[in-house]
Amino acid sequence: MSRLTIAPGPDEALAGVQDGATVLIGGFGTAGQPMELIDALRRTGAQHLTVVNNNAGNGDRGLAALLAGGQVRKIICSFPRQSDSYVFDELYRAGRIELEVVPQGNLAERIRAGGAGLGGFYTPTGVGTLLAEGKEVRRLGGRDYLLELPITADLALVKALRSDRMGNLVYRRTARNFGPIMCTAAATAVVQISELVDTGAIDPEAVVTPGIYVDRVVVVPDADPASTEVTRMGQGQ
Amino acid sequence: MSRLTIAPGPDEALAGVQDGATVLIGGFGTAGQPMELIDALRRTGAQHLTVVNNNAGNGDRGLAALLAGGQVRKIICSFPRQSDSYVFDELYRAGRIELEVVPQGNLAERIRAGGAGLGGFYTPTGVGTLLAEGKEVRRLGGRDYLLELPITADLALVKALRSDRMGNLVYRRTARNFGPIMCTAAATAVVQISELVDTGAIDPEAVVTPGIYVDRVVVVPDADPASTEVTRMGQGQ
Amino acid sequence: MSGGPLTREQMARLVAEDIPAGSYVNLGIGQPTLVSDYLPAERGIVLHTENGMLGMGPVAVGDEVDPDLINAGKVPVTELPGAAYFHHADSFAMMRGGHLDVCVLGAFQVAANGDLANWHTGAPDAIPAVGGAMDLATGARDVYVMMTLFGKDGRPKLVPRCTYPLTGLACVSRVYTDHGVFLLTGGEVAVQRTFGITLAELGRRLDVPLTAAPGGA
Amino acid sequence: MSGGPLTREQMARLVAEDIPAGSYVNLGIGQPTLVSDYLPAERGIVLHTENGMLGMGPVAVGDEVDPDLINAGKVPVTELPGAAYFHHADSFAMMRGGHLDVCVLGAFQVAANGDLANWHTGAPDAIPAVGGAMDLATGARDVYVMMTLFGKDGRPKLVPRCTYPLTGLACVSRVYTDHGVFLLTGGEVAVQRTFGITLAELGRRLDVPLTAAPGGA
Repeated sequence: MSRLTIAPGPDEALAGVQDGATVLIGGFGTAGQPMELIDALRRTGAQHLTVVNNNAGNGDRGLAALLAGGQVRKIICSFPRQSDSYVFDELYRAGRIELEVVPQGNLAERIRAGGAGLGGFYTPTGVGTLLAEGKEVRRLGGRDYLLELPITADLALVKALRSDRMGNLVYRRTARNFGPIMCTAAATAVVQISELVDTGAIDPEAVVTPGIYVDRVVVVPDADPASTEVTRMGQGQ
Repeated sequence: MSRLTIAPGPDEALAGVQDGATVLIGGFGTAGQPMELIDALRRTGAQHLTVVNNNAGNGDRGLAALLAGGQVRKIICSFPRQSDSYVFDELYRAGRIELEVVPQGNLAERIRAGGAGLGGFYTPTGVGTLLAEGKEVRRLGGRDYLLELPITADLALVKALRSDRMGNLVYRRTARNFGPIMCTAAATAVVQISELVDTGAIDPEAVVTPGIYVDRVVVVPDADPASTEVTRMGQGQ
Repeated sequence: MSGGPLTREQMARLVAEDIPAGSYVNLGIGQPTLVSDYLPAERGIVLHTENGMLGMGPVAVGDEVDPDLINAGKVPVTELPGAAYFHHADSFAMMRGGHLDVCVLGAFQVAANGDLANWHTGAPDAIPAVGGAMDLATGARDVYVMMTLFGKDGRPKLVPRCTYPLTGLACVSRVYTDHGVFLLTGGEVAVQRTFGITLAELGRRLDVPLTAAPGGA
Repeated sequence: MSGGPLTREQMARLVAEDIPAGSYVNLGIGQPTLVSDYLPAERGIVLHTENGMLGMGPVAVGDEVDPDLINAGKVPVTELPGAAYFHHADSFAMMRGGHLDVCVLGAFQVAANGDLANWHTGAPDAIPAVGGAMDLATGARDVYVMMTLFGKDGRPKLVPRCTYPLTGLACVSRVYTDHGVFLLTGGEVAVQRTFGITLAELGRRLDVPLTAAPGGA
């Protein structure tokens, strides 16, 4: 890991993204979604991306806009279908995007395994279901498990609350979600933060992501109000 | 998990320990070592225990005293041999205790896997060494890995700094070490704390062990000075 | 036996009453989240949401709404004293590791042996989307299902074998429905209570052998 | 070429100079921890200790001693601004996942192909104790070894094949010794510098084919 780069803006933070990259994108719904970084990824024009996210985009903005631009070849997620996932739905039905559906806990554990240097792990989740197709089943200690393989990536795009100048991060409430594990599993982790603080200003006991996992941060002071709009009725996982 | 029990003393906290139990004991050296709980475990008189700890006891107190009393059948650890591990050394050379040596990171990951409900995992650590003997080797993604199996236990003895009345824990500095993962991997997790605080007094962003993993706490206000004695010259891992 | 089939609020109340005090509980998404309305604070039940939180409080209203504090259904919620936040891998480790006492899920079908189908209709053009359903079904110690006993087409949803794609194998222990509560053990289905229907009538309408639970039905 | 073999302090300084600025580094236990004395703050090198900390400072003295703040060798240390604490599984995930740039270890033997033996003498009555040695050898991106080139019995410790039990396979990239610095690449051993000994003499005393590193020796 190189020393932390503090990028002047989202576009500079995404310098060097290559066609064909695998990109982990944090967030669960809009909480923790690095909207400005996703927009910057779109502006790079990078093609043939593989995106890992819990969902497959909502409405017309953010990940949905990236998909709409035809930049994503494949998406790995747990819950693509939502009330307003029409951009993805249309691409999928037209056969223009590849989909790998992974149970949410297996998805999280695969990302953790990628960051932790493991070759794979045996999980009970999914045994005997459609999502076990093509996977090795193994009986260990009297119970059946599936072999799941790690996910690593070229890039992670994550949103956190605050970083110090060494890249130590804290998050806010359930916006933490996939951020910490995604930072560990990418060759380059780019984090948009609300606030940059001096080194020493974050309690070492409360650091959630140590700076070793963070390559670039960019301050995005106040999110566009529309990007923090939340669904009041809920729309699935 | 049942609701938290706040035990009046270490002996009450260890009520119900059975012969043959597997016990995870936190601590790395004396940091995070739950000395008073280990002493209480000794006083239960439970026999044929399997103990999981990073080391195999130092000097005459704590884990060493438990070993000296002949209560431990087997120890799973990463670094039994230390300058003052004479109690263990003698038992081992006399063939009176079984030893399973596990690289420290594999030990930690096996405990985490136990708490996380995984059936096993593939690790690169130890491939091609004496400690790979008897273990499955598997090539995944062009690299060799060993299959390691989870460790779960009947009991965990852990030391933390502070608990609220729901069992949410914070630790202190490097005394955190094995505590958080051990709490997750035991049917009953017993934690000695310096301080019990009201629920709501610990920042939800800074909780290290959520109360769901903690069954009993006991306040041990000030450690016996001798138990916090530290080695100034170091003595191996 | 009550006068008629239960409303979903009545079902939620019934589920809530059966959750042991002090339990750690996940209420999935949608209908089962109604259960939280019937869990008084003094029972010390702690709610988990798989997007990284224990100690979830009621749905947020008005100024309480915080886009960074949502449940698994993406509905804004609140935080109770003693809450804790954690990342997704830790949250699902908690679930998979058997640390949640109870989860309550909706279902398309439940089989007599406890198999659960609640993620996929099996329609060939459906876009598969599983979320945390399989993790919950596999991980929680007790899986309660809350559903109507019959579909809109009148066909029973408690069945000898699921025809929809499975979510988890032999994982459901209790089924709360508008017409009755069913206890599932080792392939046997015991009727604990009925609502607006007799045990005999249930026996005729379900294709599953039923017994009366001790002290029940 | 210097005047004579290096002291261990001189070796430590040499290692320190070769660690790139901004690196995350683990110094193992014992002798390699001397390297920290030669890492000035302005180089921005962050020390990891596998018992759960990044941002480790110098050894604690006097009132700084805190029994809850120790390094992997169980020596009391200090905390620098920007430090972070984490549990053992996270600490070794960091190591195993290849996030540490460099670790510096002692050794009994290093083989020409980078195999490392530093945990076990192979003596039949020795009690095996591995600690974090295998994890470090396997996990760090670059493994530097710091050792005397010859044992007390005069036998070389840089060898064609390790005779002691291995810690890790083909993991060492640089060997810092009192008599020279060796770069290991694909089975080749290049001598970067020598101290108080000629390359020819080294060639006679070691049972390993040596080349002179470009610009070195």
